[in-house]
Amino acid sequence: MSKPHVIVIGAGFTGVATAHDLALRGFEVTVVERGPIVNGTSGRTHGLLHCGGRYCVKDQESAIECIDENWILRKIVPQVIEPNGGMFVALDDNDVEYGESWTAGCDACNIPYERLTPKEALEIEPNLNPDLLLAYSVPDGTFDPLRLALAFAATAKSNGAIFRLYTDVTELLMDGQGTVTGVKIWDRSADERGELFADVVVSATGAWSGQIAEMAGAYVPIQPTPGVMVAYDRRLVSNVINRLCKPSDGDIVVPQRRMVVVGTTSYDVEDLDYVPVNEEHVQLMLERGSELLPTLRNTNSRGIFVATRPLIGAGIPGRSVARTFKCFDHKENDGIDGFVTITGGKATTLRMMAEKTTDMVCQKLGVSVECRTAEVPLLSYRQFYALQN
Amino acid sequence: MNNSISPPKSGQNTWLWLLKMVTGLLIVLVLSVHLIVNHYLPEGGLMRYEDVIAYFSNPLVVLMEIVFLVTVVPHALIGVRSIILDLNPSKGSTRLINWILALVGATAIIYGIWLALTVASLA
Amino acid sequence: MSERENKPNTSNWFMWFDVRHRDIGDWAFVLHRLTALGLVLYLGMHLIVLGTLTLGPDAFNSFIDLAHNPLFIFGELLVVAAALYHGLNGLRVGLTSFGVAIPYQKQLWYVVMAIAVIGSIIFAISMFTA
Amino acid sequence: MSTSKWDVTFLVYRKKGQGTPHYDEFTIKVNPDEYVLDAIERIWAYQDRSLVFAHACHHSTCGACGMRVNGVEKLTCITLIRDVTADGGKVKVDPLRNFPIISDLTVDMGVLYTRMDEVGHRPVLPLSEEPAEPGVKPVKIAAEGDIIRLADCIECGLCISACPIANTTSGYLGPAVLAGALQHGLDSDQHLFSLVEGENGVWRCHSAFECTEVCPSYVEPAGKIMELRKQVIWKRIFGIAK
Repeated sequence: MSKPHVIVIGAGFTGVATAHDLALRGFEVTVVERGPIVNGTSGRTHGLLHCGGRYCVKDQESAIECIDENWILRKIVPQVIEPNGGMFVALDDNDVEYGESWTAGCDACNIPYERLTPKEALEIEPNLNPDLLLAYSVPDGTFDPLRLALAFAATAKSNGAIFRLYTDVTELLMDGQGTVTGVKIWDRSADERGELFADVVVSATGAWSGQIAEMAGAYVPIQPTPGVMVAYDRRLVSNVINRLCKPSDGDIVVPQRRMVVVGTTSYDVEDLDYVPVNEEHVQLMLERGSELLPTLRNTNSRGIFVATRPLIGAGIPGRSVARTFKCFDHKENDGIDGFVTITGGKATTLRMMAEKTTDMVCQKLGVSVECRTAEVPLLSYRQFYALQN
Repeated sequence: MNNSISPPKSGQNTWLWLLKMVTGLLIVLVLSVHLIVNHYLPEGGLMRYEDVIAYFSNPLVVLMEIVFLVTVVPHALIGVRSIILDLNPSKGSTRLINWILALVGATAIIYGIWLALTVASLA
Repeated sequence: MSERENKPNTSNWFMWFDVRHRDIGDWAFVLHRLTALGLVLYLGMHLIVLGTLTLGPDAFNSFIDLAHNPLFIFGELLVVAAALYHGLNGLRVGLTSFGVAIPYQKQLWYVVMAIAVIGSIIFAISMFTA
Repeated sequence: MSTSKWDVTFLVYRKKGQGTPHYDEFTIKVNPDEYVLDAIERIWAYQDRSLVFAHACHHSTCGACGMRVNGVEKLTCITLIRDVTADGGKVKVDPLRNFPIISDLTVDMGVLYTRMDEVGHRPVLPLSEEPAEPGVKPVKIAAEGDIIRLADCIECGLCISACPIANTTSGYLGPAVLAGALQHGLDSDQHLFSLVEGENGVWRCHSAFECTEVCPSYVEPAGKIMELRKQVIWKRIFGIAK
């Protein structure tokens, strides 16, 4: 009996992690991606490996996902992670007050934290605003966005997954009875067109999942929400610095190599394929960032970029939407079989999103195999290029 | 792990490079002397046959010329080898090139020494 | 390592000498290589010409007469300039190869060029006025 | 900061499959404070959907978007348009040299990645080994030891593209890889020593310093190659690298 074939559209975080999980569970997998690995939102993340602290007050489901996955990723892919930790820093009375519900949230979500006096915090991070009132240390981290995805993709490849990069999906193939049977593709690197057939097509296209679903006449309630991030050219901190407050603009500073990245904002957008930088937000990053790190004003910006998060739930303003992910079997809502969409979520939860998606694919195809991605260490990300398809 | 890159024998590349550096330095010193002695001490620059023969009657001059010869020839040929290596020769042709260059070098040095001694004996 | 069918888009050897868009270190390298090739050529000719010494006075002196031609002297000047540059830049390469003055390799090259140019001018004057 | 827009013409290298390479011209309105990569992405979004180019992080941490901008190797995500042209000017964009071209502006960097693995370059390492601010002692968290950080080298391939030796010699390990080999030092591993000293190792470098010139990520490969040379010589003469 030949193995069931699954096409994954998109080689962002969710796509490569899903490809890895599917390949590990014995499926034949083809990933179709119109750009390189992490072409869209995934590549342009600030690289914060969340401990969940950011969500533990308002969105505990996401927070628990984050802390669980944080530990798993540290274990299976240490090659791309700066595991130094993070801090939540209170600068004013409002922050201190928020700290009470925050610690309660951390307790509820099983996020370990430790209270630091201003002196202790400044010893660890001398560039912090010296007027801070208190800080909590948490197990945040930083990851390299491209290499995180490459490690998943490399491992998927070693288990037989095929990656078709620079290949657009131009149409979904339907059998006329409401079942998706494959995709029409346009390989732009060779300028060739063709068709691929599959038992299930998984759309892992994040902010673009609404557009792909539309090709099948299906619907995904997706709210693409861009945010601006600015990379500054000095590594002012060793740990991730979060403002101890309700998630808002410019309240995260993520160290990475010799930089710090300050993020992020949130606005609306019409065309997903090119999102212009909102200039006011760039200024805002500097203002908000330098509240946490006053020396930020003495650094130069090195890169300014925009990423479009896929938030689930249409018509609700960005920040208040839950940051969790959702897997849609379009048979249930739209009567379209052979087609699954995974969207929402965060980079930190990529593995879990893949697990749930693969579970759904298994269930659709009547296959029963255990997920092992939480235990299997990933190959060197460099193997993605070394391995031939 | 990788068979396409073979381990070096006994540090051949390192010693060749060091030799190029040492001979290079020696050449800078000897060539300065060579140039000055050969062309600027005698009046009128270039020497005629008789001048050269007389000049070579000094054993120190013969020694200096021979030292110059045995430094400049290896330096030049190691340099030529590294340029040829940059042209991506196959393993086999690299070996052939090594032999040819060694042969050319030996010939040049033997010929040069013979020449210096012959000229010295003409005096 | 698997050999890739797709060939790297490397250039031909003459692209070594294409210094467009490149920086000082590359110019230094290109000049070093050009002068090296010139000097090797000269070294061979030099040895052969000196061989005429063994053929007696006439053979050698007729060559020396030829060598008083200004074009020939110009050729000799090129050799001197090449040797000056190659020697001085060789010292620069040697120094930086042993970890000395790597951050100042560009400044060192200016010094090399200055000495080489001034030296060549001095040689030119003395050769053409001799 | 927001200035008036510029009209800039991008001459973009194109190649599809076995087709003949050529240049396409795209004239677009840009903000001079945008990056070259932004312009390329917009050319793809609004003018030619067949354009193939690689990119990911847009802030110089991933190394995917290396190209030759007006002949010089750049990370296009941090190269301001203002710095490479003027209003009404042209910008020529080529793929990196010395790698196989996949299509248009994308090259196959597999060889570089494989070689980086071969010399055992660690993508994350203790801060004390690669201090973020040279000369500044890293802060240590008591009892937790060193801070771990992502290495400087982002494997962007710019140095390989700029290197005149790699230009003709595909076997040459190349600046990034040799610099990567220095992470361990030569005393650790005989295989590594063989690679570094071998036909395609440190002695192939001819000190053009182009690698250091184009390196966008503080690696300064040329200096590291020289350090390796010293270690090789030491090891050959005294039997120990340092």
